[in-house]
Amino acid sequence: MFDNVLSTMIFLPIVIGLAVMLIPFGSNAARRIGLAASLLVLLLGVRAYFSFTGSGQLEFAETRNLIETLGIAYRLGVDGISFFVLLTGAVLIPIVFVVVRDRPRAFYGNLLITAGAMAGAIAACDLVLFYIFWEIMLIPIFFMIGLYGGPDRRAATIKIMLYTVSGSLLMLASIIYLGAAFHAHFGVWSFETIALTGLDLSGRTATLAFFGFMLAFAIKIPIFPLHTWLPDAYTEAPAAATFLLSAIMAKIGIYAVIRFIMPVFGPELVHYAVPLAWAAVIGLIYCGIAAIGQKDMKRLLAFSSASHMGVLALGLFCLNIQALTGSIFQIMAHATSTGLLFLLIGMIEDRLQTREIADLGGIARQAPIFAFFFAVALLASVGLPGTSGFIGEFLIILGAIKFDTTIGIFAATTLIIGVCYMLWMFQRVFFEKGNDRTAGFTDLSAAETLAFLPVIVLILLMGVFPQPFIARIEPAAQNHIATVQATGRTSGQIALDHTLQQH
Amino acid sequence: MANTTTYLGLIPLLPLVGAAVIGFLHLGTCKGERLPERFYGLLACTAPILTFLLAVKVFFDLRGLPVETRFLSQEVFTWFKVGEMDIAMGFLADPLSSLMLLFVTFTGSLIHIYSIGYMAKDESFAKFFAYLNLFLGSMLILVLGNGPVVMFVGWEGVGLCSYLLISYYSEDRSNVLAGNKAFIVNRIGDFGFVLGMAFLFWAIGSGGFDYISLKANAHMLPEATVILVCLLLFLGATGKSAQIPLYVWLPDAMAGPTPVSALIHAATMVTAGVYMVARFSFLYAHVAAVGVFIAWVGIITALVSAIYGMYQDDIKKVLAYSTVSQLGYMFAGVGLAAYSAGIFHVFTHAFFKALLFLGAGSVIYAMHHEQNIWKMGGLRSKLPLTYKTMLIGSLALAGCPPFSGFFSKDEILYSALASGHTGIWLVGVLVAGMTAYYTFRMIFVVFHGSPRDAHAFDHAHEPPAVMTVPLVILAIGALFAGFLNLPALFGGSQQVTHWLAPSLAEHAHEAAHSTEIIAIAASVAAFFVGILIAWRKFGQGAEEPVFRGFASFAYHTFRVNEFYDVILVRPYKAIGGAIANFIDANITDIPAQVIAWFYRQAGSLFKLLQVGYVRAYAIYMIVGLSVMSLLLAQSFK
Amino acid sequence: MTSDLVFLLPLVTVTIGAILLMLLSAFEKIRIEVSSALAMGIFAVAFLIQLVPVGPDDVRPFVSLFNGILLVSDFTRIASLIIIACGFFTAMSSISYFRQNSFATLEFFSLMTFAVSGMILLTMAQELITVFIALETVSLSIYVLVGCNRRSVLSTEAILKYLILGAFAGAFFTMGAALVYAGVGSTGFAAITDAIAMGGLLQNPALAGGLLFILFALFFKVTVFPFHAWVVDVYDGAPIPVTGFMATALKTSIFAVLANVLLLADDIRGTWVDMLFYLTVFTLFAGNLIAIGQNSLKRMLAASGIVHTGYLLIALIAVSGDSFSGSVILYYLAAYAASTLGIFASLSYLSGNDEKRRDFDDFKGLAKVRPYSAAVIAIFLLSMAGIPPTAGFMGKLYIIVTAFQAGQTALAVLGIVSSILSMWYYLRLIIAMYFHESEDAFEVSSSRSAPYCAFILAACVLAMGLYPVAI
Amino acid sequence: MIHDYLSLSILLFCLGVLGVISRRNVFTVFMSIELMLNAANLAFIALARLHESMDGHVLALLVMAVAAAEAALALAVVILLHKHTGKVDTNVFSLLKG
Repeated sequence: MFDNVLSTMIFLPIVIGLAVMLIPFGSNAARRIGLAASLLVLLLGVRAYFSFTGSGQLEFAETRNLIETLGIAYRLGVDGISFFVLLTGAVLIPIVFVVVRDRPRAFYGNLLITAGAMAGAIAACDLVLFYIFWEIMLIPIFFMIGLYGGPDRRAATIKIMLYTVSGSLLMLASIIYLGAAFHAHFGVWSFETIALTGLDLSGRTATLAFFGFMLAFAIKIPIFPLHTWLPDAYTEAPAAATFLLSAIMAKIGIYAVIRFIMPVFGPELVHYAVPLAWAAVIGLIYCGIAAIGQKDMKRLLAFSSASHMGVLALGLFCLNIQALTGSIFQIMAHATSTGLLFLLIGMIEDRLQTREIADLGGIARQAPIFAFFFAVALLASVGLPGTSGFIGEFLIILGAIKFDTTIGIFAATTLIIGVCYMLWMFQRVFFEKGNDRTAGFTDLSAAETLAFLPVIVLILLMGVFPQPFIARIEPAAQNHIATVQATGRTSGQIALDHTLQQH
Repeated sequence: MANTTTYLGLIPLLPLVGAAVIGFLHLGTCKGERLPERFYGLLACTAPILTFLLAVKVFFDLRGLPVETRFLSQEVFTWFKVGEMDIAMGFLADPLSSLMLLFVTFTGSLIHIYSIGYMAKDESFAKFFAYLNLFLGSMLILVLGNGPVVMFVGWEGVGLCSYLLISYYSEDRSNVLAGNKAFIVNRIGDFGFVLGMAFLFWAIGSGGFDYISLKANAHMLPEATVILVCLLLFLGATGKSAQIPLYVWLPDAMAGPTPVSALIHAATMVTAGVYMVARFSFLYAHVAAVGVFIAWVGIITALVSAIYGMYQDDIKKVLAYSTVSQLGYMFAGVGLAAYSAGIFHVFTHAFFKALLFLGAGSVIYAMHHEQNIWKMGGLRSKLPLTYKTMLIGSLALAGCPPFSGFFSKDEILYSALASGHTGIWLVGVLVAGMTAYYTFRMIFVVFHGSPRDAHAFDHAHEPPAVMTVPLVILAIGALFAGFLNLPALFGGSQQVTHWLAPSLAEHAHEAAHSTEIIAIAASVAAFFVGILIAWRKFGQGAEEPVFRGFASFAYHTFRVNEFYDVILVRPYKAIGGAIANFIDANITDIPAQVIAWFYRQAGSLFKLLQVGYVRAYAIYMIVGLSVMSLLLAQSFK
Repeated sequence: MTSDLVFLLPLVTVTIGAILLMLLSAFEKIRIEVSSALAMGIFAVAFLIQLVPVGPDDVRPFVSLFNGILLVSDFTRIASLIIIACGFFTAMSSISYFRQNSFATLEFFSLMTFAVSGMILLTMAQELITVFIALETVSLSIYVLVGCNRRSVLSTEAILKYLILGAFAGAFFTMGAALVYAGVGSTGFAAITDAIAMGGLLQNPALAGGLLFILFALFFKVTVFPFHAWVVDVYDGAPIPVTGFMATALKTSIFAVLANVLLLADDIRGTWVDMLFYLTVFTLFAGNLIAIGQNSLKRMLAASGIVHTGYLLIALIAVSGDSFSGSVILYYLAAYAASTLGIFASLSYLSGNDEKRRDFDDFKGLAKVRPYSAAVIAIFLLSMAGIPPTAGFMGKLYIIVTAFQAGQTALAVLGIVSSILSMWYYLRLIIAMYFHESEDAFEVSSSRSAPYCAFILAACVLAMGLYPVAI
Repeated sequence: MIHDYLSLSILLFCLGVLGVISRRNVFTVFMSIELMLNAANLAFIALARLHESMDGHVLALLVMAVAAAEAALALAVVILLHKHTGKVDTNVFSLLKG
């Protein structure tokens, strides 16, 4: 089992998820099976953590040919960046199965399949394989929104599907273009990520291919003005799906930019970094301001999440080590804090049947532990020092200042914008006087407290002792920066030779 | 290295652990039987007292070191290290921070003790102390941090605690709003702080981003960068230390429990801005113009808030504006490069302002949470001890020789005069008179005359010893703290200034004794004029005045809050609402909607072409074939 | 000689079976179920025989007898396999269909078998008049199948339209053959290749014009824009199993012919590559634009069939004579056939008595009542939309790869764009099935054959998507 | 000589095409299609003469056979149409559209 740890982490949830959907378990049994499966994945992840050397090379690699004529292979492997994104997912997903109760079994099945597909997208080292997982992870989300979502769920599903599929199909075109370019240069087909970095691309088609990738990731992240699917989808989706969307899927977008665009499209990225950074900054301000106008907690958080994703995206485009490390660190930090917030809001909705801020109040008095957890996640999301949110945000702002002073100054407004709506929401929901509705709010049970506690600890731990994480991220980030800045596209040469030898 | 220690990190750690333990116990027991208050009280006071002892140890350890290398440091662990950025979680104790350390832990301990009495029977007694401990921990990180980033941790931490404690009585919306305001306004300042740090880092941070390295490398900075960094950092200071234009949160912060006002919003946290400017004196000293700007901002803040203070009717508001006003003095001092004078005022202010707030707390406690001074009166007989201690505090605040406030304030005014900034000095003297006026207006209305609310007066009684003992101790401090920095004129040797000298880049303003005598005489005269007017108007009891014209305008603090509301808050919310409800769905989404619309329209067009007549289909085919044939014919040419 | 016989045996089996079925039905000795079982048996046997591999070289069976008008290769073999499988699954699903639609005649299966035999012949034909005969065999059978519900005016209208336009196109084909004969002096493919090799296509206007007419007729059959207009109406009027059969088997056989014709000489493709480019683009977009406005499922599927034709045209343009590209077409055809047949099989039983459930709205809430049926339909739709891990994705991937390889970047990108547009209407059905409450009890016939058929095909779709090594 | 035959053939073919696209009566339409097929047959016969081979004759015969089968089906359809509506106008049959 451990020999193919990545495959197991991917396919165990998928297979169990399918089984849960097909075999008529009871709802509770399905939930427990899901919990067991996700815990098993977490266990494998932790086990892998201890054998992970952080050498900068791909570890736990697996290779199996799928279509030899096209060089498409089942290739998995993780390096410092992807491994931590993978672990973030593994840590967070079990919580969902503790917290989200009394849903049909198909719900838990969908959750598991998404979890597996996300792991696949993170671990894939072959572009076609990546694309396959990238699409598969959307399908269960689509069904979860449509089946278990809010009143306007149908419009939301259409919007999220059309937006993301448009992006990803254009990415497919770009992927195949890369494969064809490789074939044109070297006479063999390959979609292996590392091999493709050896390509010497130039000209208009390369730019188009770059935008093909960028569009897909920008929609998923999302970067302004491609975010318009997000508020509806996040709001209408059930809490668990919103959690997956915000905590993991959006992060895969960020991760994918680092993994696929930086090594292959360095010159294009350098060339378009300024407009892209501006888009990210505008998004961060725009969505942040929009959040204050929301009446629905979840929608507010959706805009907040979009705003924060602007910060993360900005970190990518600044193209310096501080900002990039900040972005990667923030992938984990934001996943934990925002994911937690969405889950907690989901619990409020489950217990009180409302998300309207105006209908709520005084929850802190009813449920101090709940409020404490919420507050910690909230403070992390506004980037308070001592929580995980600060390190990433600070590094990104720092990097942005170096990249472009004006952009950096605008980016720093996130410090102010974030607290405005968050405090406003916290005040209305947790403080002030309660009403008849909130009087019945019960605090977290022991099991729920236990489920959330590790994440709370993680948030604080990452704020106080970030160096163990950063030490593993930084070399990989440094490599990427070096690749981009060299723009000679030479770093992939060794891997390329390796691939050519295989053929 | 002789300067490294292993116990420095303990100082902030102890209160933080205390906060965690109390918080954990509180959350663990909030559903069932609570633990007794006495237990929490003892637990909460342990950490501050221990830190005070450690602070004393730090002081004596420092004294044992030679002046040139008079600092202690400890790098606990590497916090984060990215590229050329290497930030250690490290602490630095030098004369400046040790002075801060002493009075922060001292007043902090006293206020913890006082709170046991004040907060008795509060339903979240433990939560309060958890916050208080957390605050102390953050404040100590702020003071001891060995570089700006570590300082920023404390800086934001104290902001958080301030928010939590202002919103402490969270059922009342206005309290929470006051908390929000404090946090958000502070964040505006932090925006400046972060940017200042970023610019500073990219200029010289690669050589190490702690104070010692920065100080060593500061000479490499171009002047434009220094000015930029200094202004941005000062923006941070105006937020934290409630200076124009960001002072608006501090009066509202009085919504918190009174010990909080004493600890956070008078004695410690709000002085962080002054401390920070002093900490960065190696930068500020290079740009005198920025310093003068800061001094003017400070002195105008002092003036404006003194005007507000003269018309307030809430006892805590009077003290709050006096705090803003005194902070203005401090900035005037540090702005004019009289860093030690500014810091000395911070030091003395901590005693007398904490004393005044705790005294006010006793009054409020005795009056069953009545804060309007026009409902009080004649309390002198009911609360003799409180009266005496508050009188001492007021004299110190008003600058009556030989109380502590006199020496420290006088030193600032003297620096202004000596450095040739006569304008600042004149305003300062004016404010000194006004301070005496509003302080004694409060004293006279509250303690003298006859009771205005007989019922409340009858039930008023002196609070328990746990509250009065700290008052007495602070009163002693307020009385004698000034002598620590007795100027040569009075036969002293300016011990504090000398103590601080290694930490600060101070220009001594040397001037003749005559100048000093003029300054002192003016201050004393201002004091007496102020107190005389107050006595004339309020000494024998007075009725609540009705404000008209300028007085009303000043009572409403020049309507600055309303102004900010109209030009900032409302537009911001309106834009937010517009984006959320209209722009995002109808404007930003336009490209997608246009594509969708176009697609549907084209779809209906093609639907129209499917007419259903078989002849039409045959015609399509023939047309298509004709085009194909034409294309073929083309290729023959 | 024996091996030649083996290659022709599937054709012979199916033809003999067709005649047998016709005789049996003429005497009305058997029931519908038996008739369909017989047809399935015939197809199964033919399929198994067809599995015998051809070997590396192409074979012209009985050269002396047929004068080389037939050619068997791996390409024709796999095309025939797809066609026979289509016949098999159509026969299987029509049992359920006829339980709910009482116009079944015994000739139905006989005619279908005849159509399949004509299609097999089409794939192998290397001579224009043979193509014509095979084409007419197929067409005549299908005309009757389309109109076999004689009580329905819609069905009759469908056969009228199809017949008029089909015969019209057929006349062009004949005239095209005549022109080729004029230019070359023979109608054999080999002669055409030789003629082009001698002086190029443009040196021989009669040949060029003739081929143009022939392409026109074939384009009509596979619904290339602007010859596509009939398909929506005819599919709509035809019985559901017939629609499925037409959409898959017929398209497969015609594309086999098209590939054969276009591969005769590089010059043919070279001359018309621009024209083909525009036809492809218009076909892709016209299909999507017609599909978006439809409310009826059958009409939507017909229109989406136009889009798939567009994809196959991309592959045809990119065909460069090597075997790889031929397999791309076949893989796509197989993937498309599996999903389309699957969805029509599902509709065969879900549409209820007299095809009363026709529109998107009629299928609202299907997932709540019949979760498994809805799930397989969703799989088919995702496959048609080209979402992994289905066969449709791999098919599209191959086609786009081929297009890039052939330097047809624009076509590849436009194909992708069209794929995005097609999500619109595929999603609409999924949303109707899953995200609405059911208003219908979805009572269906007791026959299980169509549901089984749908499940088998769904399994095929997933298997082809997950193990695309078959190529 | 051959040109005349071929011209006639093409003329007939075009007449057929015009008939299909201009006439509404189903009979006329089918007759026009027969005309097109026969135009092709004429071309085959003439070309057989030109190439001096029998292929063209064979082809024409095959086409005639197919045309006959098609005509038979067409007549059946016409009868069916008439049964449904009593009309043989193609425009009547446009229920399937859009």
